Formats: sequence, structure tokens, C-alpha cells
Amino acid sequence: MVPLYWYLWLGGVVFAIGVFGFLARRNIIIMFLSIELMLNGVNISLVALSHYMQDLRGQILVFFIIAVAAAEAAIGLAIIIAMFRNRDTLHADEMAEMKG
Amino acid sequence: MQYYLLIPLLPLGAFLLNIMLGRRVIRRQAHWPSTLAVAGSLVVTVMVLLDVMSGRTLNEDLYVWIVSGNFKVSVGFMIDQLTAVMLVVVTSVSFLVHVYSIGYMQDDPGYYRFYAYLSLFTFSMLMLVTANNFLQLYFGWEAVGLCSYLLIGFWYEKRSASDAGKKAFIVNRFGDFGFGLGVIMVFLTFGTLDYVSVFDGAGGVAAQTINILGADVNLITLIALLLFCGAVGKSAQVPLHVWLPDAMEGPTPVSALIHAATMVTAGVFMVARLNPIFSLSPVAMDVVAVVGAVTALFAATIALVQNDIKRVIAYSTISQLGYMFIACGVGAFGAGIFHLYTHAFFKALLFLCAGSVMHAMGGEVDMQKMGGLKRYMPLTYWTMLIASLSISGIPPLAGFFSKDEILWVAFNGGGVGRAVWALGTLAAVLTAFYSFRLIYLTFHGEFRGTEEQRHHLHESPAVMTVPLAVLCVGAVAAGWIGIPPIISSVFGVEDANWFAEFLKPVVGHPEIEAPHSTEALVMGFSVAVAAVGIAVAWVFYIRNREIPAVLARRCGILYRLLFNKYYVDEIYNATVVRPAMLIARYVLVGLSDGVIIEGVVNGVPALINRFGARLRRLQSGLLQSYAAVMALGLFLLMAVVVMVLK
Amino acid sequence: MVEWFFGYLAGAVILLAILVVASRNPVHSVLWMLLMFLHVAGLYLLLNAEFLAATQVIVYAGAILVLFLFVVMLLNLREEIKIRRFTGGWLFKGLTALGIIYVLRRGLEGFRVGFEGPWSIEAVGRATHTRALGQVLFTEYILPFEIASLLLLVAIVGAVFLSKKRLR
Amino acid sequence: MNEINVSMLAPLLPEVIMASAGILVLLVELVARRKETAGLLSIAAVAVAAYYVPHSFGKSFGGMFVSDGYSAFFKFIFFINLILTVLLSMRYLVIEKSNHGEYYSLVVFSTLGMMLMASAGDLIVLYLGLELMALSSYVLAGFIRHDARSSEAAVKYFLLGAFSSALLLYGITLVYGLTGTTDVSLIGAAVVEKGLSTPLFLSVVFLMAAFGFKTALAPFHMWAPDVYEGAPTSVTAFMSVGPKAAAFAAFGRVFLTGFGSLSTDWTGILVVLSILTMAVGNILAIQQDNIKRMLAYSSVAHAGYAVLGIIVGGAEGLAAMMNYLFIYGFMNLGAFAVVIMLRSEGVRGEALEDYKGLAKTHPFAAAVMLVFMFSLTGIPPTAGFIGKFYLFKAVVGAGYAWLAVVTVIFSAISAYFYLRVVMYMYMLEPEGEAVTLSLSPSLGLALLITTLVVILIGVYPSPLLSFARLAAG
Repeated sequence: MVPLYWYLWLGGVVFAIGVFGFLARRNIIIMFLSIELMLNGVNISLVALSHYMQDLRGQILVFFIIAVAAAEAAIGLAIIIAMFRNRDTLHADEMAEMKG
Repeated sequence: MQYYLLIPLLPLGAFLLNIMLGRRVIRRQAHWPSTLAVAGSLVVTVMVLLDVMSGRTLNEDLYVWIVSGNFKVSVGFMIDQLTAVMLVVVTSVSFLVHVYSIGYMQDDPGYYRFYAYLSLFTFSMLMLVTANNFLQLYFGWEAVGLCSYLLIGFWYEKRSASDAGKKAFIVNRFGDFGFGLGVIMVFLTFGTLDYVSVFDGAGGVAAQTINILGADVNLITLIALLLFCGAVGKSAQVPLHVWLPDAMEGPTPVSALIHAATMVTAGVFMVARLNPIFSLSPVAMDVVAVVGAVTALFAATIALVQNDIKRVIAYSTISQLGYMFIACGVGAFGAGIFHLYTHAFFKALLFLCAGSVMHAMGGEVDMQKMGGLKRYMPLTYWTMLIASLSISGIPPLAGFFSKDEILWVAFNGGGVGRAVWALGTLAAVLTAFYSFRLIYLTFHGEFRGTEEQRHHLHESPAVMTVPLAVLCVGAVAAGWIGIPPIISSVFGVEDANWFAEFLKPVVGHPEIEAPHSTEALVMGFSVAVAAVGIAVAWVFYIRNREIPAVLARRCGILYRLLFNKYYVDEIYNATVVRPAMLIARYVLVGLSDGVIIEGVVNGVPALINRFGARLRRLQSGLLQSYAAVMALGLFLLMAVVVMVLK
Repeated sequence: MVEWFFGYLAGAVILLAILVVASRNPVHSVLWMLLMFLHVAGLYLLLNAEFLAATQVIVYAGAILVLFLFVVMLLNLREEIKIRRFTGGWLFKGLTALGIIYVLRRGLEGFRVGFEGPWSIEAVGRATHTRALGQVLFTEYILPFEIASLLLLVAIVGAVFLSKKRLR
Repeated sequence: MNEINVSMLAPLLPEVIMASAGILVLLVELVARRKETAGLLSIAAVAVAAYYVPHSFGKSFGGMFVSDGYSAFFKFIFFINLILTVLLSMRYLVIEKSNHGEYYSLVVFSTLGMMLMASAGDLIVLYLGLELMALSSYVLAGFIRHDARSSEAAVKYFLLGAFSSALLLYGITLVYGLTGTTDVSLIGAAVVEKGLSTPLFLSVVFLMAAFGFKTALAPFHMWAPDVYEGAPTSVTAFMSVGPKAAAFAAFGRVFLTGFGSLSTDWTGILVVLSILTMAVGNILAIQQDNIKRMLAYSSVAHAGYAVLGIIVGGAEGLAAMMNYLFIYGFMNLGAFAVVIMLRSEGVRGEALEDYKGLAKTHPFAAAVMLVFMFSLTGIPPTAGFIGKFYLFKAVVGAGYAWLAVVTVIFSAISAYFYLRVVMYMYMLEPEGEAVTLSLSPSLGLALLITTLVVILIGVYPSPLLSFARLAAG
């Protein structure tokens, strides 16, 4: 039997890698992918917890997270397209008209 | 009887209407809303007066604004006999001033603004007198001060006017500072600002003392004196009287309003309203009486030699206010209010007459350049004569009854009473003298002005003279509701001092055990000295006009001292204003290039600015750095948690 | 045995996650991501959540990632491959991420689940996972389910609105 | 529990109405020639929903959905926010050449999300409500598709918002693992039973970060200035009130019901965040010369004030916070209404310079702005003073007198930049061409409502106070 802690730690590591990607990458799409990584980290932890508690609610939450991720992807990518049309760039550090 | 609310609300509404629509819509019709509103207030006031006379007084919190523990800010009204009298005085004088101003201000470009301020002024004063708690009193107090600043400096293009406005405001600040401290002390002592609860609790703390800089001070005395500071400022008592004569720079109707009804009387009203506090402190009472008496004499002496017609009246106001404080100081608050009430009529009348004279003279205020106006403006002359007789205390005019009552209670006051009485009586001689000096210089003899002015001389229009006539009736008859028994008994009426009876539930009435003969003697004496004063004035200014000049030359020092108002302004300039300016100029400006200003005044904002500029750089517009700040914040919080809990 | 499976899957997931973040080419990132999702699905199977594993593959990998891929292709930038991948201060940011990992490790060490539910492996097995999940989802969690449907509606409206051809 | 019937929807009646309205608005928009019809329809829907709010108290779906006084109060804030925003938007969208009907349905859906957040008795519902609110506002932020600033704002808002959602989910995951439930009141019970542990506190921190993001608490506020500046002004007005209030609603419920027993442990952190927020918001607001951006920082600072209510806790603190947010909604929307009024064809009207001498050219606009600036500063007798006063009272009452002093100091600093606007309007002479006002009837109505309410609450606060007190329980 794999200890629960391993799963949690795995989830945490994936989450943190996502955080790093979000902080460090310049490309907006990869930043967005990093958020998906973070969500997957959460999902791994949730399914594991759900399994070890013999409770299905965690898995339900995962289900909703996936649904929301789909919605988020649709809107996020649409926003990115709109942004690309206006700015012709996909680099987050090249859009800083508003600052200060 | 919620309709009493209309009394302050009508002028407030008129103010809002005029200030919002005045410039574009109402314009030359601005007098309508204001005058109608104050007329409405007057009508409601009469209704309230009738209610109060039938014994229905009221004290209610209308609504509570904020509450926090003991601290409550509420708007509440207290309508009792004292308030009713004040309401009558304020609304009636204010109404007449409104009407009079239609003529006086007719060509002024700021017509709507003038009426808006006038309404606000009236509203503030009405709020002040109807308050049922200290905070509302304070609010009215400050609002009155603000309005007076606006109206005195009404012709702000004129430098002297805006200076006078500022002076009034700043001098009042000194008094108001004490008043504010007094209110805070009241709250700290009683834990509430409600009149009734404070008055109920006042007896319980009468013996308490607090230690200030090593000296034990009676708490009530301290509170009373602090509050009195406010009255000294607002009612222009020595040493804070300097603003009132300068306040003449405002339009004359404003002077009438300030002097008769809405501003200077606030101090007297406040002392009378807070009589349960003052009565508990003999020290404070003596201070009030002495300040009043000194002021009465002091101002009267200055008035003797002034040539500016409005200034003479201004100093007479200060002097008369002194009388009112004498009354309060000897415990006869009712007599003080009585004098306030009669004074309102003859003083408003004097001012409006002076305004009428100035109107005819094309704005001239120097009495040396007048003379012989009797012929040109008979109505103004006669009404002003009656007002002067009234202020001099000649029976049976209004001023006689109120002044006589004050002197009589002072005479029997014990303690400082006799001395105060002596000062008051001396001041009465001078009052009669300067009042008639004014009459003789202005209306008698021959005209000393320019030919052009003579050509222009005319009686004022009806809209100005009618208020004069109405006030004249008041100046004659207002005193007849407070006739002392000694006189009324002659006519077979045993108790005719209805006014004192009316106010008794609020302010009490000192019982005087003294033989009628003494009273008759005192009364006769004061009438006699007034007559002497008039006679001397006649000799000086009609019979033998050389005397004043000779006298001035002989007693040069005294004359110059009086003419320059005891150099009080100069002294203040030298001791307060100049040093303050010097400090401002040399110390502050000098240091502004140096360390202190750089460090403190500019330093803190500069520090904030520099810090802000740093922070701004952090807000770089870069998405990733925003996320990094968030992540770092999160990490630090997590780290703290793990550290602390492990 | 299970431990070995877990070891492989976990190692692969972490490796692939790093590759997603580190790849120069966005298309490669998306493809690594796809592979990672399959491994995550494997983890779900290990945890007896076959329905979620299927969802992961079908919805996450099959729909969402394809959408990503589509957009990456649409906005394809040739020069992308040549320029810097990372923002300035990435080292510092990496340290922050490592710090989070460390703190989580320390913080979660003594993690105990707080609860024993009725859905033991046997119970789920009896009902089959899909049915069990459906039972909970459509009874207890019907309200969130409905909200999720509105969410998808908003997503459609928003996405259509924003990516319509420019019209003023 | 397994029985599902229509009666379970009774407490959700306002939400059902809003959801239907959102869909209806979407359909109407297709056929209506004038897009304003959609706006008016959404206002009508809000009116109906608002009517049912007090008539639909109760719990439903096994406690997942709680309709009580607390949520009702917040729902009224959301409704007012929606109505005023719609009034502000009608003419503004035409000026921005983005008059599309989707706008109104997105506003409705976003409001629905807020309502669900305020009523959420379960973290899953909370999460979904939050996402519904957030996804709609991401689109709204980028609503002017041809404007680079609007798109930039949308991207920033979206990515950081998604990032914060991930934090929220991680927090929820940990809580779920520790307590076995996502129901807020059951979490509360479990926390009492199990006491404090490191993982639990970590989850508290994660949730705090997520809520801090939505309410714009420093250091999670970084998105706010950029997004507020770039988004269409009407949307900025919408976002600075509604989502913030919704996040506070959820924040209050989760922290005081769920983690109430640990309050002694987390208030310390919150105090630090609150002071940091006030400092950052106020100090950076001073630096701004764009009024939208200044209001954005001011919005950050106000979050710092409002969070004091959660620090104080209890009915007293919550009531003070709710009261504050209610008042903040009116004054902030009013200020944005003035900003919108200055926006006309070709003139952005966002620079502080544009306000020079406004009192001379447009005295009414200046006077109204004056009222809002005074209120935001907290000068009596405006509503802002009442809000601050009761907040301070609650803070002092809870024994944080020093914190109240700090807040007062920052309030004093804030006077600098609010009154600077007043100074520009009244003391300076207009420069160049006078700005033209784009005043429409609906905008005028919004200004009238906000001004009146700000003054009315300022002079007669007791109904609002007792309402808030009652609602806070």
C-alpha cells in the first residue's frame, strides 16, 4: 500500500512546478499550461485523499475542477486570441502598458 | 408639536434653494425664498411661543446619528421658555433685516449669495438656540462663526472686508478653542452631552477638583470658565472684542443681524442656557460679572470719541453685551435675557438707521462729514432718536426697564455686585453721552459733507423705512412686559414683571429683599445720570461745539488712548500677530531650506513619496512579477506557519 | 508491486511536468502535457478512480489540451523558438517554488485523514465507480452540477464573443 | 437526502430568477434592435429577484446553499451594484463602440456567481460560484475587443485569477483531507474537535491568499491597479464593488464559521495583511495621476479597512464590515460614474489634469464628485464617515485600539489624494478646452441615486446600521 503522504507530496511537487512555470515563463500559453499543472497537482491530492478516506466527494470535486478547467480554457484562450490580435505578441512581459 | 421643526428647516431650505439655483434661475428674486422662509419661521415661532406660554415645553431627540457607548450624536430639540424668547428675537429681527436688505442690497452683484448666506446664518443661529445637547450647540456655534466670516467678508474684493472677515474668524477661534475644550471636559466629566443629563449630574460633581499643573482646580469652575471663553469670543467681550468693530466692513444689514440677533447674543444665550453649571461655581460667576462690567465701561469709553457712525454703534453693542453678562454673573440670567431681547430691537433699529443714513450719504460713515440730516430724512431721524433714548435708559422705553433691572440686581448682588453696579452705572452715563453725540453730529447742525452728497440726500425707500418703524415700536414697547413691581404698582398692577415670571422655570429669578425706597433711589439715579449724559452731549455738540476739540487737546493722551481704542489692536499686533508672523516668516521659512522643515513638513511626504516610488517600481506591469509577489507572500505566510507550529 | 507502479508514474509525472515548464517550443510543452495527463490518469486508476481516469483522458487530454494545441498552432510564432524562455529573476522564482515544496513537505508530514466514509473499495466495486460517482453527483451534488452547466454556458458566450471577427 | 424535488429550489428562488434572466437576456439580445433593452430587462430581473430575497430564507441541498440574513444583505449589495453598473454602461458602451448585448447577460451571470458565493454553505458551491463570477468578469474586463488596454487587463486578470483559483483549490483540498467534508459548518465542528495542526493552518493560509486575491489584499492585490485601469470603466466600477463584496462574504463565512475557533491564530496574519494593504493602497494612490488607477489603489486600501471587520469577528465585526461594503459600493460607483461622465468621443477623461477647474465649467459634476471624494475620505456627514466610524468602533471594542489608530493615520494619508481631486476641481483654473460631459438619463439617474444615498446614509444611518446588525445575526 502506497502511503497517502507520497501522493500528497507528489501533488505538492506538481503544484509547485506549476507555480514555477507560471512565475518564470514568458509565453502566456505556457503560463496557462502551468496553471493546468497546478490544477493537476490538486487533483492528484484530491483523488488520493478521497481514496484513503473511502469517500467520493473529493472525486466529485475533481470532476468539477475538470469541468471548470474546460470553461477556463475556452475563455482564457479566447482572451489570449483577442490580446494577440491587439498586441501581436504572446509574451506576458511585453504587455505592460499599465503599470505603476 | 413637530411643526416647530419648520423654524430651522425653512431657512435651511431657502439657503439650499438660493445656493443651488440662485446664480442661474432665481437671480434678482433671491430675496423671495429667504424672506418668505424666515417669515414662515416667524409665524411658527409665534405658534411655538403660544404653546410654550400655555405650558407645553418639549425636549426630544429627533434622531440619533451615531451611538458609541456613552457617546451619542443626536439631533434633538429643546423648546422651553428661554428658547422661545430667543426664537422670537432671532426670527423677528432676521425677518426685518431680510426685508430691509431688499432695498439696501438691490444693486449688489452677489444678491443671491447674500440671501443664501443670510438664510444659512439664521438657520445656524436657530439650531444653536434650539439644541438640546452640547454637540449641536457647538455645531451651531461654529456654523454661526462660519457664516459671520462669509458675510463680513461678503465684499471679498475689498481687502479690508476680507481682512475683517478673517479677523472675526480667527479671534473667534481663540474663544471657540476654549469652548471646545469645555465641551470635551463636559463629556469627560459627565459621560454625556445631553443638557438634561449634564444638568442633573452637575450637582454631584460640584465639589470635585482636578489637579492642573500642581494646582487643585474646581472641576465645575474649570468647565464653566472654558465654556465662558467661547462666550467671550462670540459676544465680543474684553479681551476678544476686537473683531466686532471691524465686522462693520460687511453690509450694514449684516451688522444689524450680527449685533442684534444672530451672533453676539449666542454667548449670552449659552451662559443662560447653561445656568445650572455656572450657578454652581461662584468663582466663574464673579468672573462673568467682572468681565461684563469691565467690558461695558471699556467699550463705552471708546465709543465716546469714534467718528465712524457704525463703529460707535459697534462699541455700544459690546458695552451692552457687557450689561447682559453682568446680569448673568450676578445670577439674574432672566434679566440678561431680558436685556438681550430689548437690545435686539433698539440695536437693530440703530443699525438700520445708520444704514439708511449711509444709503443717503452714498456710503459715507464719518460723522464729521454729516450733520443736519434731520431735514432730509425725518423718519430715520425720529426712529434713531427713539432708539438712542431707549439705549440710554430713559423711561418708559424698552432699554430703561431691562437696564434698570440689571443694575438693580447687581446692586443687591453681594460680593462683586456693588462694584459691578458702579461700573455699570458709569457706563450708563457714557452710553447716554455717545448715543446723543451720534444723534447731534449726524442730524443736527448744518451739513458738512460735499455738495454732491447734499444733492443726493433723500429719505430711504419704504422697504427700508417700514422695518425701521416696526423696530421702533419694539424699541419703545418691548420693555413693557417686564415692568418691575415698584412701577407697576403705581398703576395698580401688583406683578407686571411677566418676562421674569415666564423665564423663571428655566433660569430662576433671584429674590431681592430690599426696601422699595432703595430701589426707587437706584432707579432714579440711573435715569438721572442718563439725563446728565444727554445734557452734556447737548452742551458739547449743539451749544458750544468748541469744547470737544479743546478737551481733546487738553487731555491729549487720554483722547488718543480712547481714539485708538486703547491700542488693543496694536498690542495684539505686537504681541500675538507679529510674533506669529515672525515665527512663520523667519523660523519656518528660514528653516525650510534647512533641516526641520525639510525633515518634518516635507520629509514625511517625501519619505512616503520615495517609498511610494519604490513600491511603484514593484508594480511593474509584468504579470509574472505580480504572481511572484503573490507566491512570495504565500510562501512567507506558509513558512511562518510551519515555523511557529513546529 | 503497487509501489513500483506508483514510483514509475510519479517519477514520470514530475519529469514530464518539468519538461512542460522548460520546453522552448510551446507545441512541445503541450505534447509533454498530454503525456503527463496520461500518467496522471494512470495514478487515478491506481487509486480506483476509473471514471476520473477516463475523464482525464477524454476531457482533459482530449478536449482541453487539443484546444490549447489548436490555439498554439493558430498563433504560431516561428521566432518564439529563438527568444528567451524565462523572465528575469527566474532563479529567484525557482527558489520560491522550491521553498513552497519544502514548506509543504514539512507541513504535510504528519497528515492524517480525518474521516472514514462509506465508499470503501468494495462498496465502489459493487456499484461500479461510474455508477457510484453518478449517484453522489446527481443527488448530493446536483446543485454544483447545475452551476457548472451555467459556467459552461458563460464560457461559450464569452469565448464566442471574444474570438468573433472584429466588428465595431 | 436522495429525494430531489422542486421544493428544494425554494430558497434558491432569487438565484433561479437570475439564471433565467441571464439566459433570457441572451435571447432578447439576439432580436432586440436596441441593446439597452437587454440592460433594462436585467434591471427588471434584479427587481424581481430582490423582491424574493427576503421571502426565501432557508437551507437547501443538504446545507450546501444557505439563504440567511447575512447572504441577503450581500445580495442587496450585488443587486445595487448590478443596477448601477447597467445604468452607467448604457451610454458608455456606445461611446466605447462596444455596444453588445452579451455585456448585460455576463453582468447578470457574474452577479449570480456572487450570490452563490454569499450563500455558499459548501466549499464546492463556493468554488463554482466564484468561478462563475470570475469567468464572466474576465470577459467583461476584455469587453472592448479593439482596445489593447482592455485586452491586456483581461489577460492579466484571467491568468492571475486562475492562479488564485488554484490556490483556493489547494486550500480546499487540504481542508477536505483533514475534516472529510467540504461543508463549512461541518468543517467548523471538525476543527473544534481536532484543534490546530500544521496542515490545517496551511490550508487556512491558502484560502487566505485566494480570498485575499479576490478582495485585493496586499500582497495579493497586484492585479487590481492594472486590471482596474485597463478594463472598461463601467466594468471597473462593477468589479471594484461586486466581486470584492462577494469575496468578503465568502471570506467572512468560511473564516468565522469554518475556522472561527482558530481565530486567535489567524487574526494576527490578517492584521499584518490589513496594515500592509492600507499602506500599499494609500501610499501608491498618492503617486497616481490617472484617476481610474487612483481609484483602483483606493479600492485596495478600502479592502484593508473592510477586512478589519473579519479581524474583529462576531456579529459586531461582520456588521461593521457589511455596513462598510454597502456604503463603499455607493460611493465608489458614484465616483466611477463621474469618471464615466467625463469620457466622451475622443477624450478619455481619466487624467487628473482633466479635472482642473471642473467646478467652473461643470459645477454640478464637480459638486457630485466632491461628495464622493469626501465620502471616500470619510468626512462627515457623508456615508463614508459612518462606515469608518462603526468599523473603528468595532475595532476598538475588540481591543485593537492601536489598530484603529493605524487605520486613522492611513485614512488621513488618503485624504491627500482624494482631496487633491477636489483641489484640482475647485482651486485650479480649467486648461485648454473644457471637457464635455456625456451625461445620459441613465447615468444621471445613477449619479442621483448614489449621491442621495451617500448623503442620506451620512445623515441618517440608523436604518442601514440596524439592517446590517440584524443581518449579521
